[in-house]
Amino acid sequence: MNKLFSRGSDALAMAAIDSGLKFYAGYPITPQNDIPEFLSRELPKVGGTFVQAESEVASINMLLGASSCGFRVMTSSSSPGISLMQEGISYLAGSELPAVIVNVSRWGPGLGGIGASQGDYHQATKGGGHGDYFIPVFAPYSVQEMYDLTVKAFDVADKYRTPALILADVMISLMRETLIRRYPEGIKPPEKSWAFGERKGERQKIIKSLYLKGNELEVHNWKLHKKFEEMKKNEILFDKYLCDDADIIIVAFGMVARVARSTIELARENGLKLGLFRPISLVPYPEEELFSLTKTCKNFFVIEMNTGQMLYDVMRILGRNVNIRFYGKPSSYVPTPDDLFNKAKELFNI
Amino acid sequence: MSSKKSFYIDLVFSGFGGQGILIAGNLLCYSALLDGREVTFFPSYGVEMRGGAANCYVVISDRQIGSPIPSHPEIGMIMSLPALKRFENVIRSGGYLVINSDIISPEEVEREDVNKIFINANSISKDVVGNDRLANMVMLGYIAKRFSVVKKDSLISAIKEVVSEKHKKMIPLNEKAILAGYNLKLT
Amino acid sequence: MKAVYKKPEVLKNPCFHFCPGCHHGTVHKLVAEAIDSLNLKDSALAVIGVGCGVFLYDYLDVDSLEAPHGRGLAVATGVKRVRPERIVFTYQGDGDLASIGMAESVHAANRGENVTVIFVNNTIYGMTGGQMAPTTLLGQVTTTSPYGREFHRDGYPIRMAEMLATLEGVALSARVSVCTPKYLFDAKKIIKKAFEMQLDNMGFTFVEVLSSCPTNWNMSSMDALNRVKEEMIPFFPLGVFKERKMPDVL
Amino acid sequence: MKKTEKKLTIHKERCKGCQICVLYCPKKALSIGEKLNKLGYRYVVLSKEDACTACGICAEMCPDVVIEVWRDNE
Repeated sequence: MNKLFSRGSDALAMAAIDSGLKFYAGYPITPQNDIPEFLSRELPKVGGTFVQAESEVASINMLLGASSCGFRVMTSSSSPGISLMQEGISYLAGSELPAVIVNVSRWGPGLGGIGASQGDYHQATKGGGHGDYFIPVFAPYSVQEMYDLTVKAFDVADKYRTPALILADVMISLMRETLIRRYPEGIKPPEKSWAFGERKGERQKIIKSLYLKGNELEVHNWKLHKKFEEMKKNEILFDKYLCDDADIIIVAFGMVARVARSTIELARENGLKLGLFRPISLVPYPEEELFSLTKTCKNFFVIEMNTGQMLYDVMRILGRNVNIRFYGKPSSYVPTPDDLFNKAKELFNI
Repeated sequence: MSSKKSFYIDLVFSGFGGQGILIAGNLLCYSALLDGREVTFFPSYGVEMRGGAANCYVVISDRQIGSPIPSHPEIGMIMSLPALKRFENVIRSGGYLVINSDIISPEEVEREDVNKIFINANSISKDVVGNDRLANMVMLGYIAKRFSVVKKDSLISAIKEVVSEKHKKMIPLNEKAILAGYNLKLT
Repeated sequence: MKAVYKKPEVLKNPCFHFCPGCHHGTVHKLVAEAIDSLNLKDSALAVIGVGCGVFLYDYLDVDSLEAPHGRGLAVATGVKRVRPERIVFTYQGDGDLASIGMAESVHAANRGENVTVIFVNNTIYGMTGGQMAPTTLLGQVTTTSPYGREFHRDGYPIRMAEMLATLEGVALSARVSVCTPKYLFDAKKIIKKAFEMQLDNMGFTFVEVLSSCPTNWNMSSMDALNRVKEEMIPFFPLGVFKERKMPDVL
Repeated sequence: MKKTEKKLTIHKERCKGCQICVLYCPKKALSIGEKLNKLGYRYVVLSKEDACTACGICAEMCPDVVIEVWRDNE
């Protein structure tokens, strides 16, 4: 076991290398620059290729090219750059090409700010680009998860032939903590018979997303949908912390969930039984797992660093028979454990 | 939840860029890791590249750490006037402000419900290593001892983790400055 | 007492956020002086790109519009086409203008849009922390070219002023520097001329200013000045590469 | 011959100590002082007042508009 004291962004980049990353393309944007900086230094050492593209539009399309040749590919950016990539992400999804896309999200809309934010939840989880598709989305809340979920994202991307997104945030990306660098034994990138290699007299291969004849696009769309249904069965990740006896369950992801852990301890020291439900895969969302909590708890407290995006999903899943309160903080300052505890008391009249 | 009595300490380090604020925070983290503890380090960041404010939070515990940003850290290592203004009211009641008195005069501090410790760190640094640039290490050495944050050996062995290859020859000087702070007796 | 040098009027707030020795402040001053001397305070409209210069509106008392990264000249085109009486200028860095915004920049120039470009070339991405730029010199170490820029992998540095000078739509394309008093006075004249040409509807005017970035070059301000002189100017020669004497005749 | 009246205004609070003015002062009249300003920089001072001719080059070169230069109307 290799125990390190690592920054979140470095953990993610190490995981990419350990997963066999062959091609990275990216463009400078704050606050994700640590990832390309790390990879420009380390990727060539293991025979991979690092390209600083002229824009995010170019980065994502470079991935489209490299992925079509069967290699593991990744790009990273931050919110405005991810917006520019949406065209390419839609094409990757339509062409069924695996790729890992990392969004160390910042605060928008527009140029916004470089502060902490979760304003990209809708964009990340509801497609983002045009067309009828979903891509898997993972939200790490620790440096270890920056590593583990990146490994996971590469595997899921290959397994379902889909782009996969890591929705990270500034806090998790910049903070340092202990990391165990563990690439699980036995995970191997699958053979990609669909990818371009040497042709060797084989049948012509075509990778595309344009389907004009008859109902072939409808068939294609249902095929993509079926993959999504499979992901719902197999790829859901979530975390529960002290939910069993909780009077109020906080629902949060990423950095907010991390802060909420401390809030829960603080609340319990003060006699208030809080718990935490944390979706780790935002797509597919752990709907059943969240809903099952309504058997023992009727109070849910959704906290996000936006004005209420995941809130829509939680309201849809939990329905109207439970008490849902929301606290949103669309600003660059991550709320402290005290802030969340005080909000819980205020919103639930304790 | 019953493990409340276990080890937990949170700190904020703040000053100007160039004073080695982040290096001090990082050094404490590496030392605590050598002691076998859980550690989180969270730096500030912004658009000003040089000068400007620099600060970081460090949390050290025996257990898994929740928020890397504490609501009200117990200890503040304060190296500039803007740093004092920013964090004076963040420190928890009964906590400690460890202040570089070569840069900040004691009357600038307004809080009454915290303990104030003044260290003329630049002067001490100049005395022991010949220049005043290792004031951060003097302050850190003092904090490590005064609050029993990390073991002395860990602190010394961790220096090589945060001093870049280019500045290897600075290691002995850093060690000297840390020990000066570590052995500092304040009246 | 008469002022030998005083703060330009239009420079409302000279407390720049720039690092010590950064030339952005100098370029802001030169733009402000040009606006003052041509009395453009009310007509000037800044289209601001993304980079360290993005806070120009905090310092210059002119109407300002922020463009997405790289899209400055598309945005400026939109403004100028519907408000031709405004004196529209963009303030863009090398990443903004010559990398992500290359298409917009080249096509605005090619259309001969009657706008002025202040292009700050410091061979690096400053605001994001020193990554390789399209203008980064061969061999230059940046955070994304840790082993030095190498042409097989990273391509050559782009000479924008020369490249744009080849386009028919361009009225003025020049490269200046502010690293010595003499160069600074030349730069002052050219920047003023660019605005004058826009006033005369001459077409696209482009001024590339070689600038230092001591922080991301990991240098003192003094060494950075020397680098501009000794490394940048030999690759990016100063001069006027194109100057049209007549408005677009076609 | 009457001595020219001149004045240098140094806005020390926005000086970042980059020394560009010190380098280009033809008379070497400027230097960086010992004291720190609120930004945390050692700022420029007119150390040889008599040498200064109020030529204005320091002010022209300063990236932060720290210096303003005045001379009387002869």
